[in-house]
Amino acid sequence: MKFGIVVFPGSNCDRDTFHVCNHVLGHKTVYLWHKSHDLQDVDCVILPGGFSYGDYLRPGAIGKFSPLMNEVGEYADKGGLVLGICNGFQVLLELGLLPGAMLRNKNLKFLCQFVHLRLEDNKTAFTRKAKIGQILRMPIAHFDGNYYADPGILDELRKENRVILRYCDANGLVSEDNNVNGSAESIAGLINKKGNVMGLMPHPERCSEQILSSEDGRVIFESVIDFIHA
Amino acid sequence: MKVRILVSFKESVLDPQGQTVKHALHTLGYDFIKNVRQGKLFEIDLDGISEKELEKIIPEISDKVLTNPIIEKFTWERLDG
Amino acid sequence: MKVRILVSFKESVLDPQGQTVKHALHTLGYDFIKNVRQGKLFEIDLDGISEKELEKIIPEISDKVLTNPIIEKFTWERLDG
Amino acid sequence: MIDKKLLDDHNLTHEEYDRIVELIGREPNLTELGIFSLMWSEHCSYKSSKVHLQKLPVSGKNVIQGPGENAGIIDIGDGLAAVFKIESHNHPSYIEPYQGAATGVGGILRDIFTMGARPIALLDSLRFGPLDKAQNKSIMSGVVSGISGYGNSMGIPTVGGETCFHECYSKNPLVNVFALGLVEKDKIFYAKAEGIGNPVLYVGAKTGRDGIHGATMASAEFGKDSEAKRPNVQVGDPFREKLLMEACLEATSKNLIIGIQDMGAAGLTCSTTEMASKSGTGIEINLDKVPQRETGMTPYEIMLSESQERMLIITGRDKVDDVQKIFAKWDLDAVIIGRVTEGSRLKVSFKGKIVVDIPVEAVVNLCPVYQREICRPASLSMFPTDLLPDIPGDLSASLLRLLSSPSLADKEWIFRQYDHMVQINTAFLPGMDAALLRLKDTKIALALTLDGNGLYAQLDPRTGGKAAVAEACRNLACVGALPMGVTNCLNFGNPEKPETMWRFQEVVEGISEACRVFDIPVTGGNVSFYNESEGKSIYPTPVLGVVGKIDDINKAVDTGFKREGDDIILLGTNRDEAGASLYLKLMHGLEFGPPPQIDLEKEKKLQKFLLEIISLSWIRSAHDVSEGGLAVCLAECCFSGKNRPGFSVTLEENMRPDTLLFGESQSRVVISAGKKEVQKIIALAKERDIPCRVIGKTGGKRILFKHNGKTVIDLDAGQAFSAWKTALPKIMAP
Ligand SMILES: Nc1ncnc2c1ncn2[C@@H]1O[C@H](COP(=O)(O)OP(=O)(O)O)[C@@H](O)[C@H]1O
Ligand SMILES: [Mg+2]
Repeated sequence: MKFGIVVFPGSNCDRDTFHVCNHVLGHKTVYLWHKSHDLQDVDCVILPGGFSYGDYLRPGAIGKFSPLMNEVGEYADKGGLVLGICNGFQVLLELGLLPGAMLRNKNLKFLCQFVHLRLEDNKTAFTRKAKIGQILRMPIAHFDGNYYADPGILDELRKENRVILRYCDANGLVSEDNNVNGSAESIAGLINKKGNVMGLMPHPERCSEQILSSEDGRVIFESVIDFIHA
Repeated sequence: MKVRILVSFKESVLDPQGQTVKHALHTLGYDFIKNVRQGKLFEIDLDGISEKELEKIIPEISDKVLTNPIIEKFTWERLDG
Repeated sequence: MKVRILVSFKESVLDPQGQTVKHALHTLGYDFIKNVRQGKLFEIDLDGISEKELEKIIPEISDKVLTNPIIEKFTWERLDG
Repeated sequence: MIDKKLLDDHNLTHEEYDRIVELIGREPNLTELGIFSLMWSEHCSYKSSKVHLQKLPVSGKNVIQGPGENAGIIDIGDGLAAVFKIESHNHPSYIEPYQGAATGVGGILRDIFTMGARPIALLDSLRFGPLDKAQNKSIMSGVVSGISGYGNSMGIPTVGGETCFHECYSKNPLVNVFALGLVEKDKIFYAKAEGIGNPVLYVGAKTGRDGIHGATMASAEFGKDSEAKRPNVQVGDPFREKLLMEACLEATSKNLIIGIQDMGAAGLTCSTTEMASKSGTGIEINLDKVPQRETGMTPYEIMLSESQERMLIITGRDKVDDVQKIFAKWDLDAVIIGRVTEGSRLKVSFKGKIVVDIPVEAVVNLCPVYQREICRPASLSMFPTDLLPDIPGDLSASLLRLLSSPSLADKEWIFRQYDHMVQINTAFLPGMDAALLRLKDTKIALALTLDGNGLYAQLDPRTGGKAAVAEACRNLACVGALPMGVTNCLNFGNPEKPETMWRFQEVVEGISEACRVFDIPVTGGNVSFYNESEGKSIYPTPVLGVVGKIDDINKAVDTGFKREGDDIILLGTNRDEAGASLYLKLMHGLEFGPPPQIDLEKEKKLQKFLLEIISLSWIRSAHDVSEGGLAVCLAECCFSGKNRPGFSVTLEENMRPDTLLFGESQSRVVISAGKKEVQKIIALAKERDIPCRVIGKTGGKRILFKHNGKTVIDLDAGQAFSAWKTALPKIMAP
């Protein structure tokens, strides 16, 4: 399969994600320059972490206007797989491809650390190789990951099983104490109605190799690969 | 032309920055401060558009670019004339 | 009592935030925008102090807490009567 | 026109002025005077430190570039080179902690990527006043967010550092930032202006009236409001720097550049003159072409501006288009502002007139060099040890107090604000003796550490200098890495005071001696003088940054105990040395010497032995004994271990238990190993003449120390852990 990684001028996890998709997992991977209009026939578009446009205004606020985002929108409409990681997730929210918005972390500080996540649904293209209730250990690194949505939206997400990842403790317990950044309902990752656009704050590309102390992130990429090959 | 746009969180959204400032002021003894809300300020110079266009454009860019309407609201005013 | 304090960088200080917003607005075709400066907005509710104290206290906290006078400046106004 | 006041405002002496007149053969105009004042400032010319710095060993077989360029470079094998440097941003960080620290990060990163290297790591050495004062807390808060704000957006991980607290830093916090980049050995770029006629390109941010020196100048050229117009602290723009970095690296990787230099402190002045001087050429620029952020800027202001996120590039005439295309892709301007000329003069024109015409050499290399007066201070606070205070009744409580003091407590509050994992090379997260970075597609890993101890250097500067090198190298040895190169940041008070200069000389000689013994070259560094407020100086604070390499990353070991039932082994000797310890300072409010003595030859042997047993995969953990002594060291091994196994240790030395537990004798390392290896380790140690003995075992849930049959410390490991873990967050809670 072929991964495409969008490069905004302020992206800084683009090379990391490339490394994992290409060198670690062995799949063809291309960079997609944000000013271009060509998705190069990829099977999955990844919006990587970073600070798309410096993000002084709001994370993703300016990145959403990049020329390539038109194509990404159409691609998603047609059912193409789009994965937003961290800043990529923030861009997807600003684009309206996923509902809700991000606020500053509740302690008003940037947070870089490993967290535990509970996997809530494995019937998606992004999680089919995982088990429901599986606990993943992955790093987060963000200033604005405090997920917010109107109560109506939260209801809908719950009813439609669209929350994919929640912050929890090592035993899978979801509680306010383990909700590092203050997200509504401890949401760390969610998916759109059609099931082809997912966003998550944790960084799977930072934990896909033994040497980096966790390989729990691989399951996300491997699910995508499995889905495309199925 | 010069306009000022003020952006703040909607009432329903918590404003932890404002809370922190309030807390800091209380520790310094300013305990008569009841509430603080923090927001953003934009001052924009424009040129070569009509008054009517201005009335249309400022809300447009505020809505599209300067705020995220899910969490923020804005007001604006002319600074000149 | 309710006051509004507006904080922004001094004129000669680089304002990277305003610059990136301006740049973004230009790419979206709003090229009649000549300049953007971004700052902070504070809305404060107070209680139990006199008008005279207010006149003293708002500049004081603006100077001490809300800004770093080396790079920032502020203005303030009453929002109620 | 040029009077005493004007010279004072420019920090130039009368003699220096006379020398300028002699060198250029006439009176300088104001702009020229400004240029000289900048380039002849302590910061740029090293006029007070030069004679001493010459003693540092700078060569070695792996050195590709020693001191003198933007950063030092060493060959790390596999066709790769490591480019690294440390820089201080102390003064701006006191005035505006966030922006001061942020622009410090920006500056050091430019030093790295101008050489064609992609930065892969930052480390920060921070010193603040005690955290019981609100102002110190807010300085620390601001500095940490500033580093985080800039480094994180750039996507450069801040993988380690050190943070200490002492009253002497209350009005003079220290912010030293280290950066390291990687480059292919044959793709290194230097600051040079070669090829007569070649264009000079200005790239990056526009120039404003940022940080112009001689700020209090009351000359006719400036209006009344000029004070307010010239802020001395710049605001950083990490996004623009990210664009600049990507564009520069793209241009260097495509070989489109001849020479490149960043414009940080001393801006256009420094970059033009230094590049020309290195190539023996002249340079000509037209200030009307310089992109400007503000209107009405004078030549003086444009030449002296310290606006950030700018670079100067020399390229071939046929390459200008390609360079401009790359910068346009990254939304940056690249403007031709001049050209390389024959001869060796800097010529600057403005509105059709020549406003500067001076010899480049005079500006760059002919600044007077001072052999400043030196005087050993009368009192160095050396007290005989029989004046030691009574031994505290409850040493468990003493250990808890040490563990929860800001200097020794867990620093996660700081490093979790730094993105320390981006670029996915961070094999050891912060919290270990050294940061460990894997190099993708190789088996090699780089180990990095920063170290220094102001109190040692205050009480005995020579020992302080030696100990800083020794400890930094020991930190590397603890993870299994061989030290390859050193950079250093020397933070001192006013060099015009003979006592400061004595300390400076002693520290530098201590560092030199240690580097010679360990056979590691100094590839660069930075001197920060005038860290004084209200007549009070900081303690002399040398900060050493050491870069090491481990050939097989799978061999690396970390600090934490791994299993229950492992033997705990002490390498080195516990000596009766309480002087200069953090224990005396924190528990008894005493600061006196002498600091622990160091035998460099023994230290070298110890480190060599450690590297040997690590490469044989005989040990499971290693941690050096430093501030807080043996007790704190062992507690840290427990805290960073998986499941935090407790331990029990038995000591038999005949000395005061507090000195034994908390004294800071040098050249000691605590390791843990399984049964099978212990005998081998002891046998080899004997052969290598290394003091080595089993002092205890891991396991259980308690932290236990016995001394001559008596239990002297008995703590619940979990309770001790949480005291250490929560101390800083509690203090810093809003
Ligand atoms: N300012 C800082 N930034 C990043 N990491 C830090 C900072 N201060 C301390 N640390 C980390 O905390 C750990 C303990 O630091 P320290 O006690 O100075 O170690 P050592 O005594 O071994 O030199 C180290 O891993 C260090 O990298
Ligand atoms: Mg150490």
